[in-house]
Amino acid sequence: MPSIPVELPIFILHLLTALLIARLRGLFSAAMLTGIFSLLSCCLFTLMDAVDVAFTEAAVGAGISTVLILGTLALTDREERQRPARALPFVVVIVTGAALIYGTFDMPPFGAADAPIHMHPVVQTFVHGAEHDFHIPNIVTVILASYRGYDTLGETAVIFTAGVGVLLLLVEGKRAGDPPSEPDHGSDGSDVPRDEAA
Amino acid sequence: MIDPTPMRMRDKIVLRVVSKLLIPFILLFGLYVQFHGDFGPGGGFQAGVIFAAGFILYGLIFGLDEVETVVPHRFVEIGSALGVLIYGGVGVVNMMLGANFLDYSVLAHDPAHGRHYGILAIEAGVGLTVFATMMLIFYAFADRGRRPGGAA
Amino acid sequence: MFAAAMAGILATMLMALARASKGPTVFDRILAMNMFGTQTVLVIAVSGFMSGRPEWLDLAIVYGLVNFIGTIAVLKFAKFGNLADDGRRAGS
Amino acid sequence: MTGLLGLWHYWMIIALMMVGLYIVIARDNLVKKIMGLNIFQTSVILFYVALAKVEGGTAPIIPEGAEHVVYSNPLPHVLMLTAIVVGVATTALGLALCVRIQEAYGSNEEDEIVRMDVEGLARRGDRAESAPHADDVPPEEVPA
Amino acid sequence: MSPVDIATLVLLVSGAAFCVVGGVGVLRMPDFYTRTHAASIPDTLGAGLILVGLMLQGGGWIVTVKLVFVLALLLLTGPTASHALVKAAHASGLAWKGEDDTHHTPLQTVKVGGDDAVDPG
Repeated sequence: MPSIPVELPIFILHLLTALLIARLRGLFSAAMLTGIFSLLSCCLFTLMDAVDVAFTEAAVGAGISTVLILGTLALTDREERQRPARALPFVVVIVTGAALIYGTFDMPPFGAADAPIHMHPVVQTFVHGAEHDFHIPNIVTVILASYRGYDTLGETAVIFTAGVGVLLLLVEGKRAGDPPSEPDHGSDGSDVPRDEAA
Repeated sequence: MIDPTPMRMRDKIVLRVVSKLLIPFILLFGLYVQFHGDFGPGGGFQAGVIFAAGFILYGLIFGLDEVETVVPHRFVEIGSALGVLIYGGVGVVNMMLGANFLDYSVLAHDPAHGRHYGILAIEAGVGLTVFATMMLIFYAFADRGRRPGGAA
Repeated sequence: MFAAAMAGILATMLMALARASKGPTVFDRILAMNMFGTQTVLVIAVSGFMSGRPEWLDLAIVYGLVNFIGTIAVLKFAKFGNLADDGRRAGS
Repeated sequence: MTGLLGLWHYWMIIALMMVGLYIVIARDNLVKKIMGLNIFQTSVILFYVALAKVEGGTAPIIPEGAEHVVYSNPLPHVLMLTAIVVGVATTALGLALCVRIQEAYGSNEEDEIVRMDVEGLARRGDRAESAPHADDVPPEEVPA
Repeated sequence: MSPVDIATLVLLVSGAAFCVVGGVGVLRMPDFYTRTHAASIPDTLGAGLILVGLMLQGGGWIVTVKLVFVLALLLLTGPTASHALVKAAHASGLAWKGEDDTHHTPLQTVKVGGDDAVDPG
């Protein structure tokens, strides 16, 4: 298995980063570590041949996610309260993990070409179709946009809905057509005029 | 909190020059990812996020007001809906041309070309929605952060 | 030869992570995060050559860009406490 | 038992998932919980991608002039690609909820919020002791 | 082994060595500013050597062009980020080792202790 020497250390680093996120009380540091975490998962995706997924995770996880968490921290508490460690979560986590690992014993080994997931004829249909019906090299794009087009339409709608949800939750009392004088700094005497750029 | 910091982000000349140099390339790279998604890794989802990241960098360095003049709130709000509309609209056009919903083969004389055009069109819709939604979310968080009393 | 480079890069990543864990100040963590991002770019570039299909260096470019944006965002937050503008209008 | 050792990728992923689960169930801070959910989500995505890997296969992008190339399964990649973007959108929604909760309660710690809710309910109960269906009144926001 | 391969080997190994040196520096240096100094070695020299080594291996002109882009990006953003970071740290009143930290005026807005501390100790 030539893939072990590369993936194992990255998995270990990944796990260490996750533990570090769990341990840190300061949310700002934890937010930075989520950036590292996401970069490491991109590495793993690339090593497991999922370049498109890695591409998305790199753009989304390390960039936008970090910015969003920081934007939230600007508006909320930046430090967790200190609390005594409780035993019950540990027990729950260990029992669940043991059950899941026991469940993997029935799985085919990693990378087996005859695993059930690769045996389904639909995969061959997609790969063959991308080559002969579409003449598009990127099979993932073909499946995303055409074979599973309904799914992607739904996902796009979900993104739009989430955006509307954020809009409803965070932006209030201002409509898109309003003049740019927000009510925020109308009465505020300490305000800086807009054309301060010079 | 503390009194205002004397040095603002945009006063840092190195940061300003480098990001001005970088941002056009980020946007160009976003377009490359959008339209090269058929041949390499990439597509609408990634391109939208990269585009948004470019504008977010601009907003981080030059301030929220500046980026709001470049990408107005209104554009972002309309754009995030328009992308979904483009996606669904391509499907409806296919139905009008006599094929199934989202079956692009009727968009051109050669079915393979029609499928290619269809994929490009819906990727554009996806990219627009993702870009606009990411900007919308960034605006929502950052805008609330600068309200007096909004910060904790 | 790629394996040797990869080993060095991974060792550097581990040390950067240790620095991010130790701190002690927030700037040390930002420094470690930035360095970690650069090493990730190198891992992607080298692993592309290791697997024999080096044409996906687009990924490495995205990593570089995103790492820079992340560092700037973190820095701005550390300095001003918000992401909106230059802290002039933040709650006083 | 080389068959079992071939599963270590999955075990690593499960360990990762458990770290995420621990953060979600053991921590009280809501933003931290969302970070835990992110870790959990990443581990699920990793699991799918690990399922798709074929030993000796290559990424599902057809190289020029390819004949008989083994590709990793592209279907889980498609599912996970959209899941990531949807995940960040829903994360943003969760974070927006955190912001509103902080503004309403002045705290982002779950146990404090629950305590305030219970106290608010109790106060309401005292005030409207004689009124029927006092419990049906939704808890109003309690000033910090 | 062709001469190109040998050149690649030398470049990759020396680049990785510089990365490791930078990593050790980041881990072992006594205070933040010296650590910044160490951290810029892998960002520029280490990454540069490794990427040039990969360029020699080739794989088509497009790969080489992309590697040049990656290198240019790293050379542009790495020092910029370091510069901004040090400026921010200095403006927030972070003392270097040996400086008596009585006269500097902290300006930071993030004032928390613990993991997010701006001042050590």
